[in-house]
Amino acid sequence: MESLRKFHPQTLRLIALALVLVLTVVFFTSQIDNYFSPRMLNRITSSVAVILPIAIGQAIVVMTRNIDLSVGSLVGIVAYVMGGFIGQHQGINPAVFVVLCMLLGAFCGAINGVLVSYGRVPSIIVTLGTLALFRTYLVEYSEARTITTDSLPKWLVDLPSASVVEFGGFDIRVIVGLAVLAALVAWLALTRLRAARQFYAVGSNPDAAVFASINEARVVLIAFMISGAMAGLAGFIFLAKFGNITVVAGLGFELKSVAAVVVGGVNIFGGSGSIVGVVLGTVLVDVIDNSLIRWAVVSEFWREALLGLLIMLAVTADTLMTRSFGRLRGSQN
Amino acid sequence: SAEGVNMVLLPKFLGILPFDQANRGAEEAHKELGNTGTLQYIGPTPENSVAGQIEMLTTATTQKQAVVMLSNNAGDQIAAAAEAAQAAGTKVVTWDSPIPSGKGESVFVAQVDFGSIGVVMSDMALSLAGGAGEVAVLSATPDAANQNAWIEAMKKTLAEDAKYKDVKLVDVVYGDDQSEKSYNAALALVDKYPNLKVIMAPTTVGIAAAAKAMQDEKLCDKVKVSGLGLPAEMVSYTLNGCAPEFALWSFVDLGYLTYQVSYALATGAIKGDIGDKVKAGRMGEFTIEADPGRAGSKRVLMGPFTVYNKDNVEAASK
Amino acid sequence: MLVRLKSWEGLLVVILAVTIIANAALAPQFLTVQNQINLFQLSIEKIIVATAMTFIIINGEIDLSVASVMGLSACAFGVLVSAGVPGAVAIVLCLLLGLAAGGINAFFITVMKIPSLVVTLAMLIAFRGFARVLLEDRGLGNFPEWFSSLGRNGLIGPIPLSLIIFLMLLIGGALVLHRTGFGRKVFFIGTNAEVARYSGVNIARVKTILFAASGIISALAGLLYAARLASVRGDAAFGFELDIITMVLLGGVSIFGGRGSMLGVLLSILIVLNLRNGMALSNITGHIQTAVIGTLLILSVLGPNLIQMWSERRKAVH
Amino acid sequence: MPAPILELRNISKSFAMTAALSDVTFDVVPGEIHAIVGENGAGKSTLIKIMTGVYQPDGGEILWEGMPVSIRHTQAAQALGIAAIFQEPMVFPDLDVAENIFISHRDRGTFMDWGKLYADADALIKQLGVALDAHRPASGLTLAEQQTVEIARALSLKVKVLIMDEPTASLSAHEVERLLSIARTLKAQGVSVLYISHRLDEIFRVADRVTVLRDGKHISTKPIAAVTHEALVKDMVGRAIDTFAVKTKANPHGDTVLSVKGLVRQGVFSDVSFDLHAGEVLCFAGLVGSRRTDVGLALFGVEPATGGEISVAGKAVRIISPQQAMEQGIAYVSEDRRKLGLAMTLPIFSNISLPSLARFLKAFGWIDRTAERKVAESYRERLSIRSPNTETHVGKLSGGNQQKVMLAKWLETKPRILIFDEPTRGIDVGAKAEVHNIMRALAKEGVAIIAISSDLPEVLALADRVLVMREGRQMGIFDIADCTQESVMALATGQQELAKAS
Ligand SMILES: Nc1ncnc2c1ncn2[C@@H]1O[C@H](COP(=O)(O)OP(=O)(O)OP(=O)(O)O)[C@@H](O)[C@H]1O
Ligand SMILES: Nc1ncnc2c1ncn2[C@@H]1O[C@H](COP(=O)(O)OP(=O)(O)OP(=O)(O)O)[C@@H](O)[C@H]1O
Ligand SMILES: [Mg+2]
Ligand SMILES: [Mg+2]
Repeated sequence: MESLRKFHPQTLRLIALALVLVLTVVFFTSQIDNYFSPRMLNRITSSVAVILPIAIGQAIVVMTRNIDLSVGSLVGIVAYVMGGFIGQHQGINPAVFVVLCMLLGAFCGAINGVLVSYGRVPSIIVTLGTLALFRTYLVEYSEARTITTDSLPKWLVDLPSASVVEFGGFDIRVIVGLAVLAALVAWLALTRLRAARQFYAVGSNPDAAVFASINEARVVLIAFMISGAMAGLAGFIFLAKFGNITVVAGLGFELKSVAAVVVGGVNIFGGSGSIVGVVLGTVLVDVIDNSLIRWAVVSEFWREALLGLLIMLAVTADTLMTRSFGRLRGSQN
Repeated sequence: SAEGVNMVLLPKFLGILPFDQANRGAEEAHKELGNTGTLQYIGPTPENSVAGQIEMLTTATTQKQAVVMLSNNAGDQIAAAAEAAQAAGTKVVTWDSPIPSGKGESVFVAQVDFGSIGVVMSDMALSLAGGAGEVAVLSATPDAANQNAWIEAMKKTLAEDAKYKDVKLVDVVYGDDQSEKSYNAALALVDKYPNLKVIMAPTTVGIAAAAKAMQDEKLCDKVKVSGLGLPAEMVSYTLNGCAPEFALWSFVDLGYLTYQVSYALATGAIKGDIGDKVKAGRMGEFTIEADPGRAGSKRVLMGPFTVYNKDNVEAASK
Repeated sequence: MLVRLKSWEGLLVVILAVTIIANAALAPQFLTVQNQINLFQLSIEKIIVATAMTFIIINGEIDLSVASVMGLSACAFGVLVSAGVPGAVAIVLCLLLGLAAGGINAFFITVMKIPSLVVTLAMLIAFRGFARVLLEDRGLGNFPEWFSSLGRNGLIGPIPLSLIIFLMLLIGGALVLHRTGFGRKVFFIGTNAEVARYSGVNIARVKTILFAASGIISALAGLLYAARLASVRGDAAFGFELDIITMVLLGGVSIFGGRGSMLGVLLSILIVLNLRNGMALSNITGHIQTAVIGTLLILSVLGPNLIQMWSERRKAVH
Repeated sequence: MPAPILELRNISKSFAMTAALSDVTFDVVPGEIHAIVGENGAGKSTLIKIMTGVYQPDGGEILWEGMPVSIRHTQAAQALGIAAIFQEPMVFPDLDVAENIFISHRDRGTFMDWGKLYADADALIKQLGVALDAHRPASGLTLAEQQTVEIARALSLKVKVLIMDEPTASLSAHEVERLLSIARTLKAQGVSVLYISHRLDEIFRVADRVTVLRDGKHISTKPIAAVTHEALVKDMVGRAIDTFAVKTKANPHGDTVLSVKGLVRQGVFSDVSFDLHAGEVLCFAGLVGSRRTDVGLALFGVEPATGGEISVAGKAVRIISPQQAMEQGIAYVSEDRRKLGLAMTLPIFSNISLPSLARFLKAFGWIDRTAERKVAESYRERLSIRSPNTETHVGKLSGGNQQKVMLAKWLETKPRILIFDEPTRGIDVGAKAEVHNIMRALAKEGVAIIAISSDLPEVLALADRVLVMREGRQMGIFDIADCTQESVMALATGQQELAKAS
């Protein structure tokens, strides 16, 4: 147990979370035929790909002691507007298109950010408002048209089945690669980039940030822009994956992303959390969800109840494990 | 006509194509009939659909609107508000989706016979499964009254006609009319039932998401998708064989007919009794009849539907 | 702070007055008694729960599960009554169910020390799931006549039971929050829980009481919802939590706890309801309505902030 | 004298109801230690917040190296070369000590060099003479340790003007020594140091010039050689006062009210044993981090002991929550008023009544607001808390006045045993005497008092007996008659052999 001492409390938390994830997978492997297979891995990874970027952006906002409830509407706007745009500009370079999607997202995120950091309006109020406003813009702008698959370039429609690498039945899809890349960049930035540490500082104690000459407003603004850009990336993946985009695209993603973030151990009151945790949290929620719909024992109508209970169970197990690790660690000095 | 009749078209929610098409049909009829009253197209947001519809029906009653044309999303929860509307002199005509108990409803303008949807879905399943095999249904929400009625009708057809004895309905799942949920649910069906041949989705969101899921996972050869879909959204899947066949009716016509019936009721041209005949402009004459699916309720049957396949889908998607 | 709070409420009074005057001028039906009753009735369950939510947010916590508890209690009532349980017994059982739901929340929050946002987010899913388990794809109605009539008809003159309950909770809540020791503790815990703990306040007890009360009140609201609509479905009260939280926040209650007043929440409720009603009477519905309320929410905080910043800058320049 | 590096001219600043500064003019020259003194609420902290861009002045101008500047935000101050250690230490609880020190530095490259970060932090901490692990998260730090972090942060910046707002308020003699010598070193390097403290002896030891503020007005700026202790106090309060509480003879001690035997908290402190009598003042002395606060927390049930016995008035009791402690008549005045002592956004009267709320309740839990306000008002007068009324929010009071509110809050519980953690932290000379008098008066009424203090002169002035702690262990209990600054320090720093020998 001597080794426990070496770990930071945050790391203990991650170990606990990873254990909970492993237990979940072990349980469902015993329940569902053919569960532990490359195919299932594919299913889960490509399902996670949509929500993961949003969860990462949400995590960064939450770290600064804010919340972004407008992400769902942002995904809708980006998927819809950019879907329409690429319909008109079929020849656009894919990389440029992804960047444009993220820029549109970042622009909308900047609206949130300016209101929060310079207008000094609490983020929950701002983003509750823009949640409605962005969606309204979309409804008015769309005039009830649908973006359809056949208006999109072929590379985009085929993207969800395209792989980066393949080995033994398992392949890493491009959209999964994009989401993982986003996670990797965010993880590196948050652990290696000096400026990024200020997200933690601001969330940990906003008053102290002022006294420590940290430009709190700018840090918060950037957090919201990142969240917007990530929602933009998710909007792109959403567009590629579902092809048919209506004004309801992305509805309800705000609570999903908050759930992934809090299960991933990001402190809802700001200041702490890690991208590894967010990835684990997102995967955990998605594994539970995707396993329940394949579990023959439960009827269709029990699924939601079990999903809620299992999330609660996972969070509780994680909390208890983290606490007892902490106690083991504490009793050694 | 001398006197204007104020009418309200109230869809499940605003912002998607089918309801907009219905509105176009209603506006066409509105102009054609030269109604000097107003035609309002109002509706709630998708996340507030139930409470919103009840609120809007109540407000329309307060406004003393002559008719509210309602595509009901609230089930019987709206019945009380509809009864209050009728009592205050505002007629409630449902279309697309009725009030299950029929309470407070003057008449339901049915797009097609609900029983016949069961037959058409069974037929499509039969042909796509190649005469025998497993079929699963991917529906919207468990609360969607019309979807539930159609699934019931399908189950009934499959059970009663020997023709379908080799077609097995293995599961009914819900995608809540959300793309990602429907997409995942479709893939889960494939994993859960290795011999699955057809996914039948009587919802436009579900069918498109299921087709895309099969296409992305390269399963289109094994599992076919069918159900009720919009040609514009389905055209590529029909052409590439992921969803070779699906059905739908014209929402423009539905809106047009609903307006015609409602106008006739509001102006007193008909009483709304069984046997009353409505002249519906370009669509010809319709008769109010008992609704076979809902005891004690009345309907006007529009019908029929179009089954779309690679021969006609492109033309319809324009 | 007190000055600011007063000015906040002053601002709300102004907004309310403008709303009411505009409504009365633009919509002739606005001032009718029936419309005024409807205005409350249509959102009565939300505003009832808003009184409990005010306590919880001032206490520095949040309860996202309220709408799911409302749905669960409404569905449980439907199932109990259709199983032949007498209505009065069913009501008591449903309230106990709400108490249990609140107790579960409280257990995880106070004993397991998991943040309330996390707990109630998971329970939002779970309680809604149980409602689903109870009703599956059915809708249930046929409640005892007295029950439905309580939900719809006036009890004292035209004033229905639910409105009376709301007023009682509002006044009782205001007195408890602002005049009793319990309310004082709620404020202290919300401002700085550690200070409260070091001052000998039993934080776990206060929180348990709050979440249990929130559970019971939500269950009660669910029953009133069932009575008003005389029918329930698995999606009853779905998504109400965001509307409830919006009303509380617009009332000047700080999401970080420790700040707010029942008067502010009442004003905010009146604003939201009147604004909704006025817009509906002017046929502004759906997303635009939500957007107007969203904008108002932002502007009501942004406006005073900008004025304050501007005057500070001016002071600094001189 | 060289040209001033920083000059303030006719600075005014008022808050909603109070004029915190009116027309203040003074300057700082390179390489001087410039002390600012004044009563609680005189405007010292407000002045430095203006210099660091936290507040914007309502009027007046600031000159930096002779040029008018406007310091719009804290980043602007840092860019000029002004850094401050603020009165209320504010750390980032989720970050560790090293990151806390360097978080806002702009000259450490784009990427984190974690190794260098910890090495640099360790070096700085060592320079301060404090034992503090740079890897520890700041959430577990004592107030003194937080203050250390703040000091390290300010020192690590390349500054031209360093402002210290009561940096020694929670330090013990040992650390104070280090800090003063650092101030002198900085001065030798040409840095100007602005030094605010209520401990006048420190000022006479390090300052070159001293500025007095009173009621937000500039009273005087003089070379230190030109002022005497008495004159300074007279400038501060506007009249001559007797600044030292006359050490009354120890009260006749009554029965043993609290008896502690072998108290342990696993891994924190061990083997603390003492008896406390009615009317007695027992002081806990020790260095920062010697776990005196933890003993207090254990007695108050916040962080319950894991072993040992506590008996109150002869009866063994188990205390695992503050409620239980309060039932036994124990009150604990925390050292950290911002985080643990007061609810800053709530009014004075409700802060005072909170722990004794039960006494203000009528039927149905109804609060007797008249009684509540009357009691608060009586404390406002008795402790001369500077505020327009008791409706004022605590956060708007100056540090010293907040301390008095916290005192009032616990006095109102009418305790049998009163534990004071750093009772006069940040209190001005006049008020300090007042607090000491109050404590002695309480003791006289038969209250048993434990005072945890890092201020040795205070310990010697107050105590009947002194308990010295070091690294979680009780080094001994001494009668005040046997105590000198030197002997206590020797024990606290671990030279006990030496102490015994002498
Ligand atoms: N944010 C604020 N809002 C309102 N009034 C304030 C605020 N900050 C300070 N004041 C008032 O300004 C005056 C000066 O306060 P300041 O904190 O500068 O005093 P100080 O000299 O530092 O006192 P102390 O020695 O107690 O720290 C006090 O009367 C205080 O109540
Ligand atoms: N080395 C340490 N590791 C972890 N926590 C510590 C350490 N030192 C102090 N603390 C925390 O700080 C709080 C009070 O500490 P402590 O009793 O050491 O202070 P003290 O002796 O009163 O000294 P001072 O208050 O002057 O710093 C406790 O809650 C304790 O957990
Ligand atoms: Mg000060
Ligand atoms: Mg201490």
